[in-house]
Amino acid sequence: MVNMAVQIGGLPLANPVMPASGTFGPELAQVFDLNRLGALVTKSVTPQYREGNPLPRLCETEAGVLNSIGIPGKGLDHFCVHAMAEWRRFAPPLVVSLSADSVAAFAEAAARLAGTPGVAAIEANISCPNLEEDGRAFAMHPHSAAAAIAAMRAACTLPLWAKLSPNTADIAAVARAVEEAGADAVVVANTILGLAIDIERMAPKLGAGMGGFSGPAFKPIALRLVWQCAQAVRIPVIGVGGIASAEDAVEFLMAGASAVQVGTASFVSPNAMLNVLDGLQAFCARRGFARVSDLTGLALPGRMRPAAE
Amino acid sequence: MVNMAVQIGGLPLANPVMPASGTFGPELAQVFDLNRLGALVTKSVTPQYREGNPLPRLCETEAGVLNSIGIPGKGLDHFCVHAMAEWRRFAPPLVVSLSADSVAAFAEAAARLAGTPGVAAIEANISCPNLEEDGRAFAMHPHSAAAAIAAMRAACTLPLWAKLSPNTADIAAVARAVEEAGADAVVVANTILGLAIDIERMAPKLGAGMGGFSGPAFKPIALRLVWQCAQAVRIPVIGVGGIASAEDAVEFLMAGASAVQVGTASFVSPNAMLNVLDGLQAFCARRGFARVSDLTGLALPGRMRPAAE
Amino acid sequence: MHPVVEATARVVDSAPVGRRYHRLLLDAPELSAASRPGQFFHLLCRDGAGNGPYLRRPMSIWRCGPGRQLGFLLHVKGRGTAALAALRVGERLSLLGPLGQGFRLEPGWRRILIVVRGVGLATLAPLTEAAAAQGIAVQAVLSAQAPEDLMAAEFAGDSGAAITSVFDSDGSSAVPAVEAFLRARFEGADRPDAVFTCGSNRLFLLLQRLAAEYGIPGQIALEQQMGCGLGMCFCCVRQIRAPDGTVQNLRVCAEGPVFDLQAALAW
Amino acid sequence: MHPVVEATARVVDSAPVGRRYHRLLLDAPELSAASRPGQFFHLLCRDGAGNGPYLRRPMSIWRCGPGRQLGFLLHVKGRGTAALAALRVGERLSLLGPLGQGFRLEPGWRRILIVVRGVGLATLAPLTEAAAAQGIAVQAVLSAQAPEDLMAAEFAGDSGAAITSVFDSDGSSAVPAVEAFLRARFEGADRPDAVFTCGSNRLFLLLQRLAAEYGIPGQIALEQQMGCGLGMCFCCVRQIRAPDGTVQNLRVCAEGPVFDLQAALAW
Ligand SMILES: Cc1cc2nc3c(=O)[nH]c(=O)nc-3n(C[C@H](O)[C@H](O)[C@H](O)COP(=O)(O)OP(=O)(O)OC[C@H]3O[C@@H](n4cnc5c(N)ncnc54)[C@H](O)[C@@H]3O)c2cc1C
Ligand SMILES: Cc1cc2nc3c(=O)[nH]c(=O)nc-3n(C[C@H](O)[C@H](O)[C@H](O)COP(=O)(O)OP(=O)(O)OC[C@H]3O[C@@H](n4cnc5c(N)ncnc54)[C@H](O)[C@@H]3O)c2cc1C
Ligand SMILES: Cc1cc2nc3c(=O)[nH]c(=O)nc-3n(C[C@H](O)[C@H](O)[C@H](O)COP(=O)(O)O)c2cc1C
Ligand SMILES: Cc1cc2nc3c(=O)[nH]c(=O)nc-3n(C[C@H](O)[C@H](O)[C@H](O)COP(=O)(O)O)c2cc1C
Ligand code: FES
Ligand code: FES
Repeated sequence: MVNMAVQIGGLPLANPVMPASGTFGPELAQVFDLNRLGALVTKSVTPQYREGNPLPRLCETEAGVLNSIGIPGKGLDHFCVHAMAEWRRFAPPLVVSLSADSVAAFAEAAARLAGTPGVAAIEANISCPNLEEDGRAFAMHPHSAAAAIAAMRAACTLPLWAKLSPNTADIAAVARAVEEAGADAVVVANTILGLAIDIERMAPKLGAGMGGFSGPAFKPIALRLVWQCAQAVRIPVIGVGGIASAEDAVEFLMAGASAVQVGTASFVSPNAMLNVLDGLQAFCARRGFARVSDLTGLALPGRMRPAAE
Repeated sequence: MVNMAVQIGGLPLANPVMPASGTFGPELAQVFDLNRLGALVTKSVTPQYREGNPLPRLCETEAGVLNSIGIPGKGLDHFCVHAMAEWRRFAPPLVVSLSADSVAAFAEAAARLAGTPGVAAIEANISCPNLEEDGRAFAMHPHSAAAAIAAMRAACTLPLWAKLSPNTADIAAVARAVEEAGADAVVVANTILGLAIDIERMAPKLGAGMGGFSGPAFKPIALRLVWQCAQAVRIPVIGVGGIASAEDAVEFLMAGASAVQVGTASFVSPNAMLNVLDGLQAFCARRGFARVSDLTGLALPGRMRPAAE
Repeated sequence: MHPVVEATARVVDSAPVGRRYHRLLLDAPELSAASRPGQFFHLLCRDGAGNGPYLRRPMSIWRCGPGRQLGFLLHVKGRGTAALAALRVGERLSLLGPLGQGFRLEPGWRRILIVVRGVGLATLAPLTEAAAAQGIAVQAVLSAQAPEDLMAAEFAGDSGAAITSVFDSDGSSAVPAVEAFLRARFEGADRPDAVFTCGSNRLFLLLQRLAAEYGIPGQIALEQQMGCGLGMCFCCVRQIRAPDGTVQNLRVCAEGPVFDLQAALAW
Repeated sequence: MHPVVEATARVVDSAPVGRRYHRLLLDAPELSAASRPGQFFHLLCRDGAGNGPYLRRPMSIWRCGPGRQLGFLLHVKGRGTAALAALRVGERLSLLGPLGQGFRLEPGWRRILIVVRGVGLATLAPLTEAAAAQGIAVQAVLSAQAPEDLMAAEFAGDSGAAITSVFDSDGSSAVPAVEAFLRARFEGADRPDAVFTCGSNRLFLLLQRLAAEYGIPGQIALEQQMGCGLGMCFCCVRQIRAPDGTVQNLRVCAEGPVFDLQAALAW
């Protein structure tokens, strides 16, 4: 029997497979038993109501998609009262993805979530625009990323995961900055900016113009980002980007991730997470690994990364 | 009849289709008549002999490849004497891709190329490591990119194209910097850093570890970079990244490019450039565009970009 | 056990219908039995050569029921539907469903009226049979470009629905003509207990206006581009009027595709 | 007009050979006539379901010549070769070639000796026929795990080559045994004018050593992972000794795949 448990910054998970924010909801319980997952991750919650972006909000590319959904939602109050009631029906730890447009708003919302029973951890989606820095994403620069994380760290004691963005020159520097600011883990990575044009209409395919690129086509980039971060920080790295199979997940673990998230692949195959989980276990069994956590970092230069905690 | 001619910073091309550096050589004349191309672009030439990187140097991904060839070559002297003799057999303007590891080396090599008959333009591959900045690529930051271009500009009067890198936080800023430094065009973009892991060997698939990611999977990112640069500068943008069909090329032109380069697609279909060229002409004819240059920028916000020159 | 299933099924019939449509029948007895009129499946569109787009495509259930093959009727529009139409008998298709909220037939209704155009008839076809099974009489207005495009048999199956055909080619499908026809029905002895529509913005607006005027409840099936098909991605929203008059974005895949006729907005 | 062609060809035969190999024959008369032993084609590996890896795969010409079908003999190793082996008669395959430098047969040679193991025999098979056509006698040592793996017919075709088989199963393929056999040939009346090899590092090193000792010229066909197959990407290099003793990286696709036996380095 393979031991599938992992620890992410003090939070024990039954296994390392979880959904990526914004590509998952309780609706998936119509397809399989969500209690099989290592954790549940909500779509990003914002302090206030948001309408979302103009349509089309999604378009497909070669082996991937572009999205510009715009984080529609009813706001934090509604989330803490109504959505949480639904989420509490499930057993795995609930990770609430949080997005805000200022450092203070991040801190205030983190405090509120910390006071809400059933929240196991916060995933700070710092890839969103920072109104105090001209709309540049927090995660674009080490200082703004660290500011957001430090404020949340001061406001709550929940495990705090920082979700990083590929749209930066030096993701290792950002990872180090959020580690120092008190993040318990980094989630690597959010979507990378992309574009598709409808040549008949002569306009971008997405209503909002550019969008976030994800899916299998994005995998080599996300894997590289994980590899860079795993060599830069000591906190666990959670790998996300293009994972559609157990083999993909093994690549991320060997590149230094301690757990993985599956996003876009669930749109094509809603059972993708289960297949990843079963396949991971089979891989470990075949290759004689007693614990899935033994895979973490195996392909790093000098196998520098110890198994997560 | 569609007028296929374009102007790139004063250099007239019979059509906007050319190869991407490092994916092309006179060997392709075994497959089709290279005189049909708008320009020829050499693999990057370096001042000195280079051995190249350890093998494997190439691996495939979902709809793309990773490469870490390492710019092997016999150096500039050999290039100017022997390789040029072969290149002069062809009619299209010859663009020499130049790579160097210091500002001074770039300038010196540019002067040497300017004195070599048959060189129509220099494409400065500033995505390579800058030894004076700790190995960070010149194109990663506006100041180092501008320094290299300014030095080349001072050293020669040849048309000078700056090839930008996706591995930067703000490509528009880099594009503006090289425009100010005297570049006649920007080539957008070089490969983006990626990684693939062989899970059986538990090591990166490429001998060098990380590599440059290219091919159809990379297209949405390259197209977004072109779109951002076209809105940032007035010099022409040459689009490159994942172009495999005429429709892809039309997307790049509508995103603001004045010409396109085809790289990885030629490995799968050596006739890819001809197919792009014929298909571009057919698209213009079907949609009633008299000149291919009329497509440039059609999908930009407010159709802000005039047709190239 | 789980109400939505990701499965593969064998194609048992794949053939063109009329000038523009294509029929696909699948051997999927359990999914067919579990399906309700108005629901849809999310289909992975790979042709026999493995070519097709990355995302699934939503397709209304056209034929379903215990002991029946599961059927779809599609209009070839782009890459996805072209790949579906290229499937051959014996090949396999991955499908996810049944999904969404279907049509509601209330006990006590004796008569319904359906107005459809284009491929909307695929969506409403199974309702005719469900109504017939509950003893509800169905009257339908089928609008098409020309008689060759009608597909009345594809619509009504064995339901015995009374069909009135209107065409662009002879002007009978013009809004005033259809309006006159509908008013006569709504004012007559055979006034329907509910109306249903799908497939045409023009006919939807007409039906919405008249149904409001005559106080007849109605339902409409809407379409929207989809990602997950399950309610997770929020890319398939449409503006829907709430009872309090405010407008909100609802997901066609989860709250729909069937909405209250008066709540829907024109598109 | 252009020596290298990107074309598609119909599969006319696709069948397993022995325990591990697969045979593909294509209807490509012009390409077949233009091909020379030792050259290769770069194949797009898509199975009938359109699945396969992004890049092409290099494959030696196993059968070629005017009026003959173009043939490949492949060992299923990974995704690419699996897709090729899944092709059925009537399906089409995209191929690029003929590529690379083939074997050289010098006028005046009367006898050559070939040492092969594994799928290397596909590469050397057409040389037996080319030699026979020039009146050059061929002697060959075929090394295999066991008699079932031999494929002597696949190797020699109608060439009349004299074959000596050696096996791991009975120890006859051990290096000392093969060395004794070769020394006997090199010292005897039937001393070959040239030697050729492909497919085994161990046999290559043996042949290189003995050929140098006896002063017999030789050629070897090398393999290396490829991108473009045309000489443009420099991913397929191997270290090759230059006449002045220095070692340089040459492209297997362009300067090779056939190299001078003494210039090649072990891998
Ligand atoms: C609930 C529902 C039921 C449907 N039932 C049927 C049916 O029974 N028969 C039928 O022929 N068609 C039906 N459609 C429409 C069908 O889904 C589209 O025609 C199809 O997705 C087009 O895909 P394509 O790749 O061929 O076209 P493309 O135009 O290449 O598609 C591009 C993108 O736009 C989306 N798209 C394009 N048109 C539509 C549309 N009308 N609705 C939703 N998304 C669209 C595609 O899904 C894809 O994401 C239904 C749509 C919905 C939402
Ligand atoms: C000039 C030449 C001629 C060849 N002739 C034959 C032949 O006649 N019959 C035959 O069975 N095989 C031959 N090979 C080897 C054949 O190309 C590989 O077995 C094949 O590419 C493996 O692809 P795959 O996807 O099945 O395996 P994978 O292992 O999945 O391939 C992964 C990558 O490694 C490369 N690769 C793996 N093994 C080799 C290899 N031995 N040589 C080159 N690249 C490799 C693949 O091309 C691919 O890029 C030849 C190779 C070369 C270079
Ligand atoms: C439709 C869609 C919506 C997303 N919404 C969010 C979000 O709300 N918050 C967030 O942090 N990431 C969001 N993401 C990014 C994913 O969580 C994930 O980081 C990214 O898609 C890469 O993983 P994948 O390739 O497995 O999808 C979204 C992605 C998609 C495709
Ligand atoms: C094998 C390979 C070698 C390359 N070598 C160079 C090079 O020497 N100089 C350079 O500027 N770009 C080089 N590139 C990058 C290409 O020119 C191009 O910018 C990139 O591949 C994106 O285009 P594509 O997706 O069409 O290949 C190379 C790319 C590949 C795949
Ligand atoms: S398609 Fe994803 S929410 Fe409707
Ligand atoms: S395969 Fe590209 S140079 Fe040999």
